[in-house]
Amino acid sequence: MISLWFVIGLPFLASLISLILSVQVKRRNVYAFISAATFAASLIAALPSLKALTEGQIPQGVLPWVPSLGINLSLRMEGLGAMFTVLILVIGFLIAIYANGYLQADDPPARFFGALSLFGGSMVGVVLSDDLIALCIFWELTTISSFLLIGYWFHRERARYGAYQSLVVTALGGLALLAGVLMLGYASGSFEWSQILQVSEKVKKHHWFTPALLLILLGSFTKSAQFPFHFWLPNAMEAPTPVSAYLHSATMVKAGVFLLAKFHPLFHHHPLWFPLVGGVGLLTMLWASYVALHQRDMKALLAYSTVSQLGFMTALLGLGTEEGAAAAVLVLLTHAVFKAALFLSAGIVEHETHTRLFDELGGLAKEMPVTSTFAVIAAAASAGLPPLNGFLGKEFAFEAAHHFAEKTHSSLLLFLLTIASIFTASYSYRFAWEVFFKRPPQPYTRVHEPKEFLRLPVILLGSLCVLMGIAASWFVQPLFSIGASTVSEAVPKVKLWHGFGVPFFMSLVAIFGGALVMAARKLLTDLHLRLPQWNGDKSYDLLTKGLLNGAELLTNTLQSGSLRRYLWITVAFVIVGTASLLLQGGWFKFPAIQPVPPTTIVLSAVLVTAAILTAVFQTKRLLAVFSLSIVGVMVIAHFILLSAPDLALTQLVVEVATLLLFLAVLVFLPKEIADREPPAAKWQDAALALFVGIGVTTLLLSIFAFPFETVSRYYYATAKELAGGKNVVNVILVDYRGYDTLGEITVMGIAGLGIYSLIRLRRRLTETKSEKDEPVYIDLPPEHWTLGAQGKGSTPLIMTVARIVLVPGLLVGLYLFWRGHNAPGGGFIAGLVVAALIGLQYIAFGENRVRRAFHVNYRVLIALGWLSALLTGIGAFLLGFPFLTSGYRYWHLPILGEIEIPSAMFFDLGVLFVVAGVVLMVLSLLGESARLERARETAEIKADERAKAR
Amino acid sequence: MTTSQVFGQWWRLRVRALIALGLLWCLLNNRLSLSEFALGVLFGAFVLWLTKGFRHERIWLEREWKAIFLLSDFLKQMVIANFQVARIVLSPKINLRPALFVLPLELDNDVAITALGNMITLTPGTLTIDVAPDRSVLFVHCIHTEDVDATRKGIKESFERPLKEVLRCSPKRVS
Amino acid sequence: MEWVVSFFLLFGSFFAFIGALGLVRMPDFYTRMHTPTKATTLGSIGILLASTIYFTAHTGQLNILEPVIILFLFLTAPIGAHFLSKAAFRLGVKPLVQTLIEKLPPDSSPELAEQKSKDVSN
Amino acid sequence: MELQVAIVIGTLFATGIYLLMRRNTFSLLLGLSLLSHGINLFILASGRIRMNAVPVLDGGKVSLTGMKDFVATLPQQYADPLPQALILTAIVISFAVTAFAAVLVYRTYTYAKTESTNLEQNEPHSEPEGGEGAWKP
Amino acid sequence: MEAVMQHAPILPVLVPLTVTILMLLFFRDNLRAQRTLSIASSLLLLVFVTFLLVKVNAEDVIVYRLGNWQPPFGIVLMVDRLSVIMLYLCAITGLASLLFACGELDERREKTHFHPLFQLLIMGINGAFVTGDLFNLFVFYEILLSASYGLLALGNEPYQLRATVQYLVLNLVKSTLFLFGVAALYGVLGTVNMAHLSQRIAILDNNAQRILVDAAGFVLLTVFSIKAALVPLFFWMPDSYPAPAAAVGAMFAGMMTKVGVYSLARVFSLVFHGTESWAGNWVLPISAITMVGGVLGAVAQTNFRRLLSFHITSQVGYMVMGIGLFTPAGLGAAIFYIAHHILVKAGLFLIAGIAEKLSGEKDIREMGRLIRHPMTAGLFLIAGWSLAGVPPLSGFWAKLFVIKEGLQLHAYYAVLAALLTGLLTLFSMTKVWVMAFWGGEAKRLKQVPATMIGGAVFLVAFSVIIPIVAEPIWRFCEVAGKHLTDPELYIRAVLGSEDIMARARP
Amino acid sequence: MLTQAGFVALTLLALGILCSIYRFLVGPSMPDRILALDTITTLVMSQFIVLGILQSNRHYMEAALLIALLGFISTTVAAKFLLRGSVTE
Ligand code: NA
Ligand code: NA
Repeated sequence: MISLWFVIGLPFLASLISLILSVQVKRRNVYAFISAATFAASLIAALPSLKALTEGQIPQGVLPWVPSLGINLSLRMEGLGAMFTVLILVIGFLIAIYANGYLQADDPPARFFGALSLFGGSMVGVVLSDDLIALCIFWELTTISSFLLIGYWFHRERARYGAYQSLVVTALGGLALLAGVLMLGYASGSFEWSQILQVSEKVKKHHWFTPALLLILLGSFTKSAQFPFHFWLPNAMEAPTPVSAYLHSATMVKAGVFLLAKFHPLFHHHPLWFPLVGGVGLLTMLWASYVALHQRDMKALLAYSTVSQLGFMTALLGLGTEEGAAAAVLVLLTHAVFKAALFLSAGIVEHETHTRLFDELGGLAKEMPVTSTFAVIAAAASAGLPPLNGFLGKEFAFEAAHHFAEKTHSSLLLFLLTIASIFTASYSYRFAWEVFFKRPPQPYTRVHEPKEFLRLPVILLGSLCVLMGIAASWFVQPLFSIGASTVSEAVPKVKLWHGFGVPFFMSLVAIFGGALVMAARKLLTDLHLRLPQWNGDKSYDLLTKGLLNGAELLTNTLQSGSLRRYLWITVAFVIVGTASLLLQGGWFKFPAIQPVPPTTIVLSAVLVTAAILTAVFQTKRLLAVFSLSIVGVMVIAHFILLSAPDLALTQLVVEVATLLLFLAVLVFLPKEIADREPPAAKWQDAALALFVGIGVTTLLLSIFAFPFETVSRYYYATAKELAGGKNVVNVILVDYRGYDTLGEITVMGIAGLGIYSLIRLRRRLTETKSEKDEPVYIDLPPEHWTLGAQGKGSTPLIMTVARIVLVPGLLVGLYLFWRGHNAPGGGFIAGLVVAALIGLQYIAFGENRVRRAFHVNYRVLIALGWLSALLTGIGAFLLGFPFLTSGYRYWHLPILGEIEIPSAMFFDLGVLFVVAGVVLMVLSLLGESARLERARETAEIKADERAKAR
Repeated sequence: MTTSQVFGQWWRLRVRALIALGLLWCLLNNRLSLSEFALGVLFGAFVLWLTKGFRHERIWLEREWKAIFLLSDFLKQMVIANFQVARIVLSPKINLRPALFVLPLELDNDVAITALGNMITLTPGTLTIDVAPDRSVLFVHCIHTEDVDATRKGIKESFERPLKEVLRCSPKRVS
Repeated sequence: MEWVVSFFLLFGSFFAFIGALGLVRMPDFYTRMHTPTKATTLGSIGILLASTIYFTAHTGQLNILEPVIILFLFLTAPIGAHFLSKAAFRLGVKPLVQTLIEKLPPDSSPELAEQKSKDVSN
Repeated sequence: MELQVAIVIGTLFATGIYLLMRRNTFSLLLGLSLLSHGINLFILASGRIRMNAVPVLDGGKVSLTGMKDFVATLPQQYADPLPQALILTAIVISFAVTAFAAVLVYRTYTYAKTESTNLEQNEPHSEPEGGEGAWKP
Repeated sequence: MEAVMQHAPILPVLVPLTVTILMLLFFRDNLRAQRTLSIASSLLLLVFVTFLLVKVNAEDVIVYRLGNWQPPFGIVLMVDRLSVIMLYLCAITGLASLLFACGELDERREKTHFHPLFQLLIMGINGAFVTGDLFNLFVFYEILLSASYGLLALGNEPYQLRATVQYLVLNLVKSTLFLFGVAALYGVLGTVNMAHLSQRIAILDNNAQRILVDAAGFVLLTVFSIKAALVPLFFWMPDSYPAPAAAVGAMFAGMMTKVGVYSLARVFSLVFHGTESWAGNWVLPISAITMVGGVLGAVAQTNFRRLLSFHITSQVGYMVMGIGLFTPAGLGAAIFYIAHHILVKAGLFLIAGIAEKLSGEKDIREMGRLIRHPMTAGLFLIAGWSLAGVPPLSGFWAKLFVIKEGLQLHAYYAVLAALLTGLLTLFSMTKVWVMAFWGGEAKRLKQVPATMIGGAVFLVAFSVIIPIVAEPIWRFCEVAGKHLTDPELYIRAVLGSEDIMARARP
Repeated sequence: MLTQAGFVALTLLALGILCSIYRFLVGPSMPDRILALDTITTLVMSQFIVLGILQSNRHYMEAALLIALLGFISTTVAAKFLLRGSVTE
């Protein structure tokens, strides 16, 4: 039915409009009007559906959402949902009107009414959804809007606390509900409630039936503030009172009850149903009504009373009988009306007197007679006095309980209900007495009847309390019939008078017993205060605090800031994982060892020694760097031994560049630091490192042991004829896997750009604290180490050789480049040779002089290198081939003869440019930095001297 | 400067350099052929153009035969030096009388000084440690000498004088 | 041919070894400087000659990359040594006690003189 | 050869990791270098150890031309060229990153005034007011 | 047009590189031109990726042979639905972050290679998404990492530099492990092409070699887990992401870990398909630990961006859970989750950037009543709650799909972890709201440029849009997931029917 | 003959490397150690060439060439570092 979409959509629309208007419009009336009008319009839109419902049809509508997973936005207006819809929209309408009077000038209206409408829509969504996933969605939305409304006055710390707490608790339930719903969905094959009900036998046999029940109960109990999750509701009273009345009394908190009622047909035969639902409900009812009596804050009293009434409804549903469920629906209906009236009148009281504490109130019957009248009526209804609607509901409920007791031959239930009702009556009396009749502690000034906006809803609801009682068949029966039809096949008639039976006796005991308790209230409260206090808040705080502390501990242990620990965990992870796989055994095989001249063993031994020396000397940095150089030389030797001349060449130039770089950086660092690490740590690390080393060695040996098949033969087979090169490694590099090389020079260039930024984004040096685990610097004689060292950094000999070597050296570089495709060499090596030779000029002449002699913008050089490589690759596009498709061609030139030029050469040229550009850029930048540093130091020294001279 | 002088200088400097680079290219490529040489000259020219900012003075060789004589003498000395070193190193007890002495220079250009310095380093028991910033003296270490003056004289006679004749240098280019 | 190559190989490696041995046996830094720079360089040259002869004979065509290497060695090996010993000298690495240290002529640079007097006073 | 190469690689890994775990930034550079040597040799070794088998096509070797009789094994005189090509890429990359790391270490020392690799928890991350003014002119 | 489009798979890599080259050649000091080029690049990428989308819908797997070499000898690009989604996300996140950066960065920082580095970061990320070669994946990892080093340190703040040191070292260790894994695989199988590796593993008959392959697989699993910042290997992230500019942080937060998740999905579904049941044995348990561990980390934080960083870890846990389930729907859910999370997390980082700019503070306790800037507040509510899985925002659906599949496969502990994490995420995000937006002292707020807001709005909008079009996106993701479970599809596309090496076997 | 000579040569060179390592370890001064490093480089280069002769393989020659051309840069840089405390300033 199309109108269903209006019912649910209009409040959302109102919310959206409020949000949009909030940019410009500030007037409260506008928003209140939008909100109230849409509630009204929504109610009107619901009328055709309600009519259809009474005619025996079930209005529904489906909007596919994720149909492939069976998730749809499907609405279905069943009886209970219809009753709730009316309740939500009617009370929502009244609340919107009331709030317009309630809010103050400096309360931003858009946020309030926007959230209120959002809630209205979501709540209607909850009660109308047939698709359980959609129900969960709306369910969470009610939580969210409740959060926003509780925190409406966010400048109050209690409001923030209450909002946060309510969100956490109800969201916990929401997630449980979702899980339960998912389980139901899988058990039944559908998320549509109407479908699930049809296969309920199948669902009941499914092994997820019980878990689903438990999860759904958790959802319901948290939402309806059932023990032990009740504690959030009193804290939610920080919300503006209309919100308390609407969400936290009349509607939202009843969503849990709604859920129990909705799922009642499926679950009520489950053996856990009565003990859990009935037990929790009764306990909540008893506990909360008792606690309500002792509250100092009138809203807290109302909050606990709500909790208690919710417990009542839950308990009734827990009976598992259709009659009980119907009673729950009736109690729900009546409670919504009188509790809303009570809240709204409490709101008026607070609005007028600016206090909520009983101690500071009293005698308001004189100051605001109209309000008081209706408030007292509502309180009387709450106490269960005939002929009001409270009495109506209670009688019905007691009757249902009585039947249940007869069936189970136990009157404990009746006894407990009576006790709870006594407390209920007594706190209702207390509310009326202390606020309206008791002598006020001090005379009021400027307290009077409120504006019409505020009063009207109270009058309406208060009157309704009476009307529902005395004219139940008019004011209750139609809606009740619709609502109860979901839980009960035959809907009973409601009537005020059930005769002098057990129920009436119970009511009587409650009404008079309540009066007695009220009289002895002071005594009871004293007694209560002497008992050990249990407080849900405290548990919640303890829990969250524990969570925070635990989380902090965990985080500080893991994310401790210690790189060493990070590495330990990472390495240990790898070791444990691989070891767990390798422990299966059978993987290790010792390979056949190829014989070698014993001299190569010397090379390996030197390498091992030098590597260990590097580790040992790490605090004596120069030594360590030189040890590292020895390692480098030996690695080069190994490359040669293992038939990899290209690698040897590359490593060689890289080695030179690395040494240059490390020393250039070491210029700025302490040359030696004290070794303050505890030896134990070092031994631990060494042990771990040894473990890693042994692991790598064994793994490698085992890999050696197996025969080897590889794709590489292809390269030998095709390098010459398809790629035009004889140096297979180079051909792979620039052709078969040229894309890797493009990536490699990109990395190179990026590093260059990054280094440029690191050096050129100079900052003012600021004094910062020294840290506790800072290495201690050994004071070496300054003339040895600091930038101010004595002596020229160059000699004519160096300069001359640097100059002389440059031209032939560059030719060698060109040679390595030119021949790279056919012999060891290539763009990278050539680039580094070029860089090393020009770097030599930097060393011999200094950065300043070279810059004047050699006008190259290194960043442009890098870009040109990239461009060259890129264009070589893109060139293939023109011929319709993929990126980097190469070609080669022989050119016949006069004198020069036949020259082979593969397109890959231009690619390699790009490599050369990038490499040379980056290395030279780094060297010149570091040189520039050193020069500036020295200038700074010199300036400082001079300034010092000048200061001393004065 | 006359045309012929300009041409002469161009000839002496550029063409010889290009020929040398062409030859170097042939050596590198292990192939003595005209096409290889031509390619070398081409690349050499490119390199020369690239590095033009780095050249400060122009040097050339004169009396090439004398240069060759100097070279062979140097090689001979070098081999002898090494046998001496070997003897010292292998002798059961090393008993040395090293010296640090000053060698006044008569050379006028850095290339020659460098050549001398390198030769000193590579030959009998001597090692160039430093050059005075004003290029007036070399500071030399000698591994074993009884008579410093004789050593000094030996160096000057056998290396410095021929070098002075062989290596020529133009005044610094004004840039 | 084999004999010639073998000779040069042995010749070269012998001197290369002598150079390194000197590194162990010589008494002070400056005397230690001598052996690797001279002997090891000569050793390399010997081995390079062995190589050029071997390959020329073996492949039947001229193999002449080695002279280029020798040329570069002549140019660069002493420079490293020179600069290193200069650094050592400036850093105040002390020579052997019996080293004869000559006085500088008066007209040499003050910098050097100052440095020298410091060294002598040690 | 296999055993000694494996031991060399193991040592390089071990010393590299040991150095990375030191507490000062410069040691990181050393460790990274050793580790990259180790991994490069490991890649090379993964293509098996072949001596005197330079992957350059020249007259001396049996021709492997043609795809018709393609087999997945390499004769003893051919070293596997693919790992070599991969290592070349890896060397360049690690050189680039090491260069960046080196300059970073220097900058960390000059600007953060520290050589410690540890990072205190919850230390102030705030930058000085008005970003632009904090720069050196 | 057709001529260009046949090269569409490589264009996401080439466009950023070209733009960078142009910047460096011609516009080194022209910030306006750099910005224009950057944004043009992002838009162009969106266009090209759309072409790829059309193509991939028709062909399922697009194979592009670089250099026209026959696989497995050359490098191939391999684009499937998953790749296309990732490329889209990268382009979108990149665009938003760029817009944001134009407002956020001071001019000097922006001029000193922000734009080139950012483009190259995008290039690296895109390259990782399209490659079909394991070693090439390593190379593109390095590209994106080195760009990230540069961006992380850009500005030379002391804290930035120190964070970069740790970030760099941990990433280099990861790179080493990556190479180790690749080399070990090569040592056993003799190839680095992913499809070919898969094929070779399938015919591996020697048990010992199989164990070695498993070990190599575990090393790679570690690598991708580090990249994806899974617990207990996430150390590099929480301290580094708060360090750079928020725009950079957003790009990192959105894309970087997701590269790890992508690689995990790609490499393990394709290469290690036939080995050890890695998904159930390793990935699923790790995902559960990651979800809970990450969110516990977040709960303890008060630094806005650090808090968000911990959430990345925990959120990645959900994606990895989807991968660990390893069914079409599970993988589809993981992919859907990735899409949602990249956009929302990048958006949150941008919002954090705005909050920092507004208040001048980094700690949520100090920010003080940011609700006074309603736009930011609204954005945060949507994005933060979307992250927490509040319906009907995108995060709800993402979580729903993952949990649904987990439940169906009886992965109870993972489902429990997922639910618990959802709650704690809500707890934590709401804490931010309560402390930064509601609580604190109301100090004067500073101005925020419109481009910053614009960037954030652009990303946060997806939290609302995705739910509306959840069905088509889900179907696309599910197909993508289905393909991932079918390695034959890729092997056929890349190598054709015949295995050249199998032919050579005796 | 050649094989034996090559073997002897390799052995001598290896012994030379060991001698240099000794010096590197013992020092005492930093220049001593740099000298040892320089010597090792040269000896390793010689080993390449010997190996090339033994294998009839000229592909190692480029490596030797580069060591001759660039090897001294390392020594020079190290020395300049000691001397001046800088490298490319
Ligand atoms: Na992320
Ligand atoms: Na990341």
